[in-house]
Amino acid sequence: MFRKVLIANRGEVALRVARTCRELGVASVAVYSTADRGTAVTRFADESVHIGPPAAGRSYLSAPALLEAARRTGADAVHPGYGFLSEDPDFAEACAHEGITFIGPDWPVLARLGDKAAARELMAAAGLPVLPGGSQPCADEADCARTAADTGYPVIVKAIAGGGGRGMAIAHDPAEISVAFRETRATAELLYGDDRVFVERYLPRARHVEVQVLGDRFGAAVHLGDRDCSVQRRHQKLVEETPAPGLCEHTRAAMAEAAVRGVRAAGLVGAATVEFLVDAEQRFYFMEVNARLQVEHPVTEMTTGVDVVECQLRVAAGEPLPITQERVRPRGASVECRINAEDPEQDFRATPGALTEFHLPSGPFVRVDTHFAPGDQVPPFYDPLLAKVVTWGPTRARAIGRMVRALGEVRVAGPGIRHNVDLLTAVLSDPDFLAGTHSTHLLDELRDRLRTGVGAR
Amino acid sequence: MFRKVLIANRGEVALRVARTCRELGVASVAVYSTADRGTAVTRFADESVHIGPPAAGRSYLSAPALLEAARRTGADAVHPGYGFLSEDPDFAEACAHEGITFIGPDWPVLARLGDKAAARELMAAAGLPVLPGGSQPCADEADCARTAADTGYPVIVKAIAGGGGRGMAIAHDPAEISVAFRETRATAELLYGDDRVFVERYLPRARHVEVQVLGDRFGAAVHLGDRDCSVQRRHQKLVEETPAPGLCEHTRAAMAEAAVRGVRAAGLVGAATVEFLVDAEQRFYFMEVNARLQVEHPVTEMTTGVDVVECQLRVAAGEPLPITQERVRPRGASVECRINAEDPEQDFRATPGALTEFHLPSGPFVRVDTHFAPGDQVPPFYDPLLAKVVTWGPTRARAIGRMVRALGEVRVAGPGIRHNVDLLTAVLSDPDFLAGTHSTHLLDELRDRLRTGVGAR
Amino acid sequence: MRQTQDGEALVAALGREAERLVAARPGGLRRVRVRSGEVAVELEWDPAPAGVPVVDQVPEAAEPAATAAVLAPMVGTFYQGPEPGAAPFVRVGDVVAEGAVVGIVEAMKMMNKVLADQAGTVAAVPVRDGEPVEFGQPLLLLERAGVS
Amino acid sequence: MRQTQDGEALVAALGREAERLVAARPGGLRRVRVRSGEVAVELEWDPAPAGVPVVDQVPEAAEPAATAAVLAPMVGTFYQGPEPGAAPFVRVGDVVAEGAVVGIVEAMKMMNKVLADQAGTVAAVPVRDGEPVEFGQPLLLLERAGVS
Repeated sequence: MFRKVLIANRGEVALRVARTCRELGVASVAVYSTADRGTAVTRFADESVHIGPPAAGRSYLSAPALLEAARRTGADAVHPGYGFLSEDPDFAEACAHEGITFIGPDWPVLARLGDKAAARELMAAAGLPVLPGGSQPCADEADCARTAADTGYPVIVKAIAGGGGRGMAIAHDPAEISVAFRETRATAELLYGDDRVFVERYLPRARHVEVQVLGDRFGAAVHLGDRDCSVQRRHQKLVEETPAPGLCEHTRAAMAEAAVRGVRAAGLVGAATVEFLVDAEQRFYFMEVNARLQVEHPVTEMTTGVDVVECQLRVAAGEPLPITQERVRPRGASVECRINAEDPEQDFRATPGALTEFHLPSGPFVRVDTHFAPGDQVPPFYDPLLAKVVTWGPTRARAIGRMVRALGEVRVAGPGIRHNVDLLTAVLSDPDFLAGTHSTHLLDELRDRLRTGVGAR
Repeated sequence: MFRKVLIANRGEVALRVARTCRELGVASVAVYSTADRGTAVTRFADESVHIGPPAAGRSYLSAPALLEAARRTGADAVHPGYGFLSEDPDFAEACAHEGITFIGPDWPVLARLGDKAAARELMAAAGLPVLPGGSQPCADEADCARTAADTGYPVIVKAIAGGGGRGMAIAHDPAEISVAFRETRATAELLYGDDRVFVERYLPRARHVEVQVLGDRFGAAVHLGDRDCSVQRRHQKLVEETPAPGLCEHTRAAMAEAAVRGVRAAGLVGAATVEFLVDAEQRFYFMEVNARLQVEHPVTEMTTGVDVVECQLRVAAGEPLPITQERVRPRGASVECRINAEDPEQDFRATPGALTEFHLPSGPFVRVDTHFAPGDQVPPFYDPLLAKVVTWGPTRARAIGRMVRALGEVRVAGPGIRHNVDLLTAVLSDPDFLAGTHSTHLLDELRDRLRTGVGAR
Repeated sequence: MRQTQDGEALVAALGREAERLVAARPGGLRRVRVRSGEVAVELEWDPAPAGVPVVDQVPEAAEPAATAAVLAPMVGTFYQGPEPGAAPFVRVGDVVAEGAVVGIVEAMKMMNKVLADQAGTVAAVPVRDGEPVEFGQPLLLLERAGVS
Repeated sequence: MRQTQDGEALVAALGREAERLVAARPGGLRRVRVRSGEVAVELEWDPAPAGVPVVDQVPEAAEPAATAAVLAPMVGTFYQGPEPGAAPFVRVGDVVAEGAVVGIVEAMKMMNKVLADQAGTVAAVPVRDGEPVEFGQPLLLLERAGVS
């Protein structure tokens, strides 16, 4: 096991990783930008280093700053958390060159999985079902239109380098393909400096289901069950749960098996999530691999009892996976709600500011992950996640009931601060959600309803 | 299920019960003394009633006040929590006369189990091993000395009406029996208005192990595994865990089976704990039945996923137990630490006052039960429990490691406030505790060491 | 580490305390000094510009209260008279002596007398006959004799 | 070492606390003093007519607003000269012009020049040659030219 891990991240996930480090007897180093001075992880970790100004480009996204911080503190490994550099093959490679273990897949694996077209090809070759579409980047607009016609409308144009719901556009018919192509290419160039795009069939009312997998250096790979993340705002997840509701057991098993096969084929060491789209006929299609810890990993930890971060540390340190597939026995159901400092009535605009009141739920079968305390500032520079509230129950209904109870205990206030608790509560009482028949459109529909209804805050 | 439950208690357990009520769609009524005005449960519950002055005798121990509160709010059931009137057969009977369901065993069962000699006799008749001793109250001092001699020294003299570690004295040899008899009888008269005592063999370095059981009106009874509560201060538990360490599986199974047999014999409906003493040779002896929710029930909830309070409500409402023995599959290990506002250096003197700082742990596999928030007052009238911190792990070592991490996150401060977090942390790193070979003397030994060692807080 | 955390916690606590004190006494803050052993932070503000009133909350001289409430001694049902439906013990305007029976609180079929804990004139009876009351709920307002 | 770290952390906590208190109460701040044992920094705001505070860091007992720090532009290793072991760019007492190179911070084998962001006389070089520095750490103290 490592002596000292530098956590190349901030916020709740940095604290999450530091906690498991402490539990395993591994020293931890927090890094912070000027805007994050004095945050919870900097107080919790054994050491902390001021790595740059608030702008992420010069702090949490600066490989030189992070590696210098690792070097000066003598860290022998770096945990990248999620977001920022967590899936950056260049950073992973730079770590390797510095003799520091990057806690995640090897950089060539990251590079391959980060190229959406290459990943699609790899998975198709491994026998995973993929959506109809072009497995090569579109050469130009005409090529894109041709591929779209061959694929059959509606289609989605995606950036090769995209991810996290950014760099994609839908074309419902040939009249829309030109705009979709140009917009996606422009966005891709702007966001990733890589303007390549490809085309895939678009499933309008599909469910977003993902499988949590773990792999080690000895070729072992296991899955920890699936998660449904269909409740999204602007392609960003808001409510996640496990197991995914409404899946027949045959589909569930086949999807999990496919995910394990996929990460084996990729030679992936560490934790990853294989994302699928599932249509109304329970057909599933590979979408992408997130080769890192996910925000929503706690629901899987609640049902399986497996500490995903611990597994990441162990396999990165060259240990075999501490569990076998037979010993993974998920129990019950778990739901996570992301509480954000944002205004659902103003297109989810982030609302930074001081948290004069900040009270989170606790008690039976409730887990909370947050790095905030009353009096803290929500900085304007990063994503506005305040806390993740996670509940467990022997059944989905019981887990949801507990979440409703838990959300009722939340008290968040401050000058300018808004939050999404009422919207989350509305999701949890929506008939479609309760029936498990909702799609990724649920939130838009609900928000419209809330807006026209009685004042939601 | 009930429409509305009045919670005849205060503090964290009142909130604990209210939370499950909310989750099950049952309205809850909080009661409060003048000292508890504005506490968490009064804000959380659907209604609250001011029942009396701070003195428990005129509030939480006042059956008339509680029943009037139930009547005026239209509650159809009363949950007594733990302590106060939770095992009072008179209160349970009064509830029955008022047509209000007492969420606990029927009053004749409470009466029988509350008489330690009668309970001993009942359990012996059901085939449970009991310690050598007199199954009848001692007629006088001479009778007590005779029984002690027949039983064999050392012996313990216990009040028939005692419980919770009060009303007992040890005699190591015949020279001590007279004082032990007189002291216990005086205490028993003072505390319980019942001066009857009986004699039992005393096991000097025994472990305190208890089995959580549940029974319904249809004769079904299940156990949820055992708990070890050997870490005690002045006979009050401080650290509890499940499963009990160091038990061979044969003993564990036999003890669980005995506990189920015992509650069946008693006709117990609801939740109860059967307490045993276990000696170094893994022989176990029935000690007493706690016919109510226990403070330490969360560790059992963590390993089994069973909501004990939900089971209490269901069986009290006449439903069958929602689980069968085969479906109870405990997973991993769980530890609970009681964080008290008390001064371990001054014989655990309670330290009431304002909590200017109050930060509790959170994150993976951590549960916290508390009714305090920063700025709250710890009243001087009741027990000084600030919070229960509970952790889970796939192994005992991992659960303990998580607890050490979690306790490291606790920040409690206020004028005059002291706490036991350093002592708890010392327990968790004690070699005997880690080996699971500690006895009920651990804390005294540790406290002496801490006191003479380097500054403990 | 623990030491530092304690120190930091202490400082944070001091800061909060200062904030609380400031909040409790609005206007005209000039100087704040936070000190912990050998470390200290001191803040000083400009004198408030003219036009912004400096409001200091001076506790008003404790004026003897003219009225006092007789409180419910327990949870129960309040009766103004000796039994349900009977004429009330007292009405508004009546003068009562200390220790006089002014009502009944029934709890668990027990009739508990409510006594005036001081002499006075009945100013109001805010609880109606047969209404449930909580502990400490005002049952009667008395204008104290001898206080104008 | 531990002691120093603790002291630094404590002072940092004090600073944060001061910041927080200031942020919570806008306008007209005059003076901030951060002290740890015998070391102290005092900040004083000129009575600015426009309400924009002028911030100067001064050592205690010095005239106001005389020195400024050159801060590390990144995490790395500080060198006083153009390469490890070379003669330093500047020494205490030297007068430097705005934009002059006063040191190097090496990060990932890249040598990054540190420039004086104003003219002045070098009053102190608190970081030794080859010492690791964090972002924002003071590398050089300059006594500002023209301020006596």
